[in-house]
Amino acid sequence: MPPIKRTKFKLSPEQLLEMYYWLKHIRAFDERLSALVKQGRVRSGVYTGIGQEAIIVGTCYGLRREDYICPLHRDLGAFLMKGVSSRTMMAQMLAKSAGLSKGRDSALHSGVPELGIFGNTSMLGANLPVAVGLALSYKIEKVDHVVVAYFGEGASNVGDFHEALNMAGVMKLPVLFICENNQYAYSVPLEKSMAIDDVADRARGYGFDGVAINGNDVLAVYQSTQGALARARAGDGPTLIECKTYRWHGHSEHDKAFYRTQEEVAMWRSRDPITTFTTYLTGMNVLTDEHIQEVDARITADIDDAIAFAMDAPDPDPADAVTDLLAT
Amino acid sequence: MPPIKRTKFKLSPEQLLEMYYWLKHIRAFDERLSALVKQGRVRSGVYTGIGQEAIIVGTCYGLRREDYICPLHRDLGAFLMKGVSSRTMMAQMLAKSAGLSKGRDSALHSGVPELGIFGNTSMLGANLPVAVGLALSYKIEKVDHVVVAYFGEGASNVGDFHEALNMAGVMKLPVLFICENNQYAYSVPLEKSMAIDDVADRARGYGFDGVAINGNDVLAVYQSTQGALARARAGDGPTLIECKTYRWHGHSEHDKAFYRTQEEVAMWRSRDPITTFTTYLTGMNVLTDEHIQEVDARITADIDDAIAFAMDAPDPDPADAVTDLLAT
Amino acid sequence: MAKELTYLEAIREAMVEEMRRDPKVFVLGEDVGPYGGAFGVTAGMAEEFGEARVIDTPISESAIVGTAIGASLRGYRPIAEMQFADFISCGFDQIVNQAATMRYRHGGRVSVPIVVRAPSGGNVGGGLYHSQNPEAWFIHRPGLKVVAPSTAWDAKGLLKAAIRDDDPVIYFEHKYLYRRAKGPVPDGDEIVEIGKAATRREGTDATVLTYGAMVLPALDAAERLSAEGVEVEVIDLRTLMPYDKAAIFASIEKTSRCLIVHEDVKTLGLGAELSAVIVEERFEHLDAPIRRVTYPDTHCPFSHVLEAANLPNADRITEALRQLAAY
Amino acid sequence: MAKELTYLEAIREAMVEEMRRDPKVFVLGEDVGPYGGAFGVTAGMAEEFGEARVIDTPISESAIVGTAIGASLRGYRPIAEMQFADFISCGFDQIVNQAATMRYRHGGRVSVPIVVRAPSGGNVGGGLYHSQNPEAWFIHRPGLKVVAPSTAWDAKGLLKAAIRDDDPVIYFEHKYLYRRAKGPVPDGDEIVEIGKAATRREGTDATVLTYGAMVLPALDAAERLSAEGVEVEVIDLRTLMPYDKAAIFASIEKTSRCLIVHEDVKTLGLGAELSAVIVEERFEHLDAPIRRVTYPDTHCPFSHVLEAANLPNADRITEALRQLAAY
Ligand SMILES: Cc1ncc(C[n+]2csc(CCOP(=O)(O)OP(=O)(O)O)c2C)c(N)n1
Ligand SMILES: Cc1ncc(C[n+]2csc(CCOP(=O)(O)OP(=O)(O)O)c2C)c(N)n1
Ligand SMILES: [Mg+2]
Ligand SMILES: [Mg+2]
Repeated sequence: MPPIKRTKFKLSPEQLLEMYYWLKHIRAFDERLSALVKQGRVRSGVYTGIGQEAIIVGTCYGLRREDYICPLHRDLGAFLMKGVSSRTMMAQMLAKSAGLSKGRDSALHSGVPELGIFGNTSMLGANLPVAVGLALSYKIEKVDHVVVAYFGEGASNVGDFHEALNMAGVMKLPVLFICENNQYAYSVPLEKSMAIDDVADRARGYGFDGVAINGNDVLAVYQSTQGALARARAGDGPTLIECKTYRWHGHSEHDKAFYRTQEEVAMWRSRDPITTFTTYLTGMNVLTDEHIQEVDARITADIDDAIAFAMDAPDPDPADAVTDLLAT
Repeated sequence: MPPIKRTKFKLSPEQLLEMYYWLKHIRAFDERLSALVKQGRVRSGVYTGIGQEAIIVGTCYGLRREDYICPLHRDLGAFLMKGVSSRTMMAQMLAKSAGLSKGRDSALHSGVPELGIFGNTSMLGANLPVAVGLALSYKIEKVDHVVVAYFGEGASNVGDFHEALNMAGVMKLPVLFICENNQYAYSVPLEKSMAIDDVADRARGYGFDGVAINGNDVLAVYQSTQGALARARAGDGPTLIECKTYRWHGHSEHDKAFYRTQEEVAMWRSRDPITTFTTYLTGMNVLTDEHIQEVDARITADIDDAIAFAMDAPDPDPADAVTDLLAT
Repeated sequence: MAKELTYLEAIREAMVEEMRRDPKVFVLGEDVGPYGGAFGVTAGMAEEFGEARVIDTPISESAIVGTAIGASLRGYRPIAEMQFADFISCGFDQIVNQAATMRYRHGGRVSVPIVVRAPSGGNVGGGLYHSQNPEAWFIHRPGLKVVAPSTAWDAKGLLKAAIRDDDPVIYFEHKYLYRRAKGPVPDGDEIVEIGKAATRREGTDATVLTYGAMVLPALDAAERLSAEGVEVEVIDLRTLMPYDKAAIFASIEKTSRCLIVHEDVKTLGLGAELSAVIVEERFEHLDAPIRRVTYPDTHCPFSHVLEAANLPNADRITEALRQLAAY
Repeated sequence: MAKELTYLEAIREAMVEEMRRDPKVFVLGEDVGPYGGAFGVTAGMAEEFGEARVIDTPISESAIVGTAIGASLRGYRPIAEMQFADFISCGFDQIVNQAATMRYRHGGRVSVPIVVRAPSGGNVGGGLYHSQNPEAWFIHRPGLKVVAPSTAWDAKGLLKAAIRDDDPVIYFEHKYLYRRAKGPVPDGDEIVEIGKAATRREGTDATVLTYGAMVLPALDAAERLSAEGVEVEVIDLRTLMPYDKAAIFASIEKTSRCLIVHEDVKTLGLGAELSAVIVEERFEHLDAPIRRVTYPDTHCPFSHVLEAANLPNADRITEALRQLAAY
């Protein structure tokens, strides 16, 4: 991977601390969810993004409200950063009527148009054609908002990926394709699902740039994203950014992930995006121990509140099992 | 395009003349079909490959019977070269019961397993996953037969293209993907359907080689194909060969193709693969005027016979409208 | 005020009028731009509205539908054309999982006001992949609306209604009717309401439920029966989902006899549902079994001889009606 | 000789036995290799047969099905696994257009002996995309066979039959039954013939036609009715296409009353066809309207409360049977 100039898009200490906050918040949210699963409080499959937070924070930080995101199953943090409250997200995960889908789904299959969030179906890759349509709407309106669409390296083998990226390329649309390459698609390692090392290489087939970067380095992700956003806003079309990373947990919380070696997991845990960033910020004297404690307390309080809220929230009204199918 | 060594795989004068024969035969077949359409004798859409013959001849020449081909809508010539008689093909085009599909279709939607021919559906790109499965069977059997699958540059934007090429790449299967890039998908020019110049560039995303060659040069096509076949037979996996060409007629015989300029058509007609090859063979003293006349006469007789046969052949038995749906 | 248009022209006129009225309406699909579409349905539209609103796409049915969905989330009303209805199977997932579930999974907060235009049907020598009638798949999937006009009037009015509808609508336009169905079309802003059938012929002795290209042979057959003293009511469903239960039941209550005719294959074609629902809710009114005249359970062959063997036609409908009346 | 297996184990045993017997049989799909599949159905198989015969694929449903088809053209009998039946919509075109039409368009000269295994059904907290029952789409499409076992015995026997069948078979295995349905399974080479229903309970007063996970609540309801003096015959269809017309008609002739129960949605679920065909051909035998207890026409919500509101169950079947008996 070529070195990324980490300072092209300047960040103030306050901004760096905000990014730090989000890394921690997202991690904590996923960890608490994971604990709830273990306690038998969540009935559904939960797909955490623990270990991959730098991608969400680096790509979402500084997005406009009007910039649309199209997250996938591990990207709960993107919903939070785009402005959905912890309460709402927790209610969604517990299938309460206060969730985004009124309890109709517990996964991230629901969105918030006013916040620029599209919630995909389960079908991997199926969010990408929709991202293209969203980006087309911006192009039609000649506004400089951008769509940021996520996909796993496994999903990059689905036909929809190809059709969508090609369409975006030929129409030169303002859309960023963010690959979260965490090395595995469920149990299947990268080398069993494609004969290349870098998903980024696929961009060339669609006529735009693809870059592979360290997805555990939040500043590298941020810098690449900002560059690509600037190009997209200027009418220069899409970029594919492949973020190399690793998911710490199993595919879902129920997956023991025996298909990975202890060594591999240990290696990647040693590259924890949060530890790295913490050390960096501390070394830069941007982050202090008090601040860390303050942030931790704030996050704990927020998530405690969200869990209490969601636990107490009423189940959906059975009548809503059949409503909202059609407008008329 | 890099120059292709045109002599790596040696061809005897007899072989060159055979290739010449096939170029002429395929052209003549399509032209006669086209005339039949104008006379109102063919009820269906006819998609000729006139102008693109060098691709079929260069790729099919020298294939084994066991090598499987997966042709598309313009590739009637590939059926002929693989051993289907002109009579059968003409009966197929006229929807007679003596055709491959017993009159159930007039297009190339039927195949001949014993000759290694797969007939696709109409769905563009849908032949490519099937080609992968055929190639997988050869790999399982550890035999060195190869599958040769065709697609237009337009079809390379379909999801199936992507899924199939990726699968072939990761499984390292003995399959050649032959792109007939004739610059248009129906009325849509290349630049409106993809943001790249060379479909060959897409191969890189699947971990194998892609080359773009002059598809109107039968020897260039042959040399590239032979190289790729040898690699595939040796277990080195797939190759994508993009053959740049042009279709002289409209998309179907009913299409006036006003979306192209007279200049463009004239330019490409001046690169007629048959004229070029004829001049070359004449200059090499391989081809004589008598031979040309002899070949023309032979082809005319063969196609006359095929047309007479197909015209006289009985229509399908109405009872066959519902048979052959299931084995049991 | 009405003028005469072909079914095909009526479709175009609906799109043109809606695009003039509402800047949020646009068209996308293969060859729909300067070429004007494989059948000429969008002819002239790229000239009037520009290629930014009449968009030629790559061959990518799934992305065509998905792109339409994405734009619709921002208030656009895209019309996605499948070159042939047969190719809708390549964009299937986006329709049945993405579009059909959007409102439900968003708790009613989000609409997908797209139209997928799908030229369907046989009797045009299309063979297996240019003749299909894939409406049943979409009728079966909750969250979609499905329409299938049989006249120029309805082709225009239903398309306008579909474009303005806030739900995803699959619009099946029958290729056989493109230039063969010609008739009056309202000027201006009249729509044909989604969900309302039309009684094409009144009768008291039996009801035919049908739609699309089968309306004409059904009417033919009804005329023949009339000569034999049997008055057949012919109902053109127009909307297949939600179908017009009230109109169907009212007719059954009057005639007590029902024949269903469609070009789609028999097994789990719409006729199955109509029959089942009538039996469920109007059993006591039935004096005879509900029968179906449909395509047999097979594919659509190219050869004229074979296709004619499979297609329902006035003779077969007449015969079935005679049996029904005599029951 | 019979032993006890779960439904899931029975599926695995069928595959293992067929793979031992016939080198042409292999399995492909996502995570089916060393991991043993999302549900553990293929656990241990990669060890026994090697990864060349239990193949982990990329996430590419269309290419998974297409690859199976291609290999089948050369005499292989591939079993393609969809991780969830819901994702079959992503491989839809290859099934309905490539596989289903192959024999027909080749004039009967070519077979596609593939099996597509699709874990379907709800009541497992799967939500909209892990609970679907997509069988109707394939029943509707000519050229396919569709089976849906309800017991371990049938799970094994039908899968063996499907693997040996020369036509493409879509095999719906119900996720709710994976570990909950446990029962005897024949040793060795016994198959369950495709196209044959099983009478799970004899009765004279009414017939229930059902399949899959609905067989158990139907039997429950029948027991309750028995206590009330009404004897209900419960027919487990097992094969959905071609469904066992003879068995269905024989039962209707005996009971004159019919209820259809399925987990799939109502509109154009298989029940529609069964009802229509009974009315068409056995109208005179019916003493009451055929009714359907099904999923309502909507999606499958995740919340337990909501899913329970939608799922057919023994209470609802009982209630419907009471009404039917009292009619
Ligand atoms: C079309 C489709 N096929 C299969 C699945 C089942 N599935 C869910 S997640 C997953 C693995 C995804 O891998 P990747 O895209 O790399 O994302 P990751 O989970 O690693 O973040 C699979 C196979 C699905 N959701 N959609
Ligand atoms: C999936 C699908 N979509 C649309 C079509 C309609 N169609 C038939 S041929 C064609 C153009 C094909 O272009 P290309 O792949 O470049 O092949 P060419 O005809 O130029 O040889 C189109 C759009 C189709 N057959 N299949
Ligand atoms: Mg991954
Ligand atoms: Mg082309």
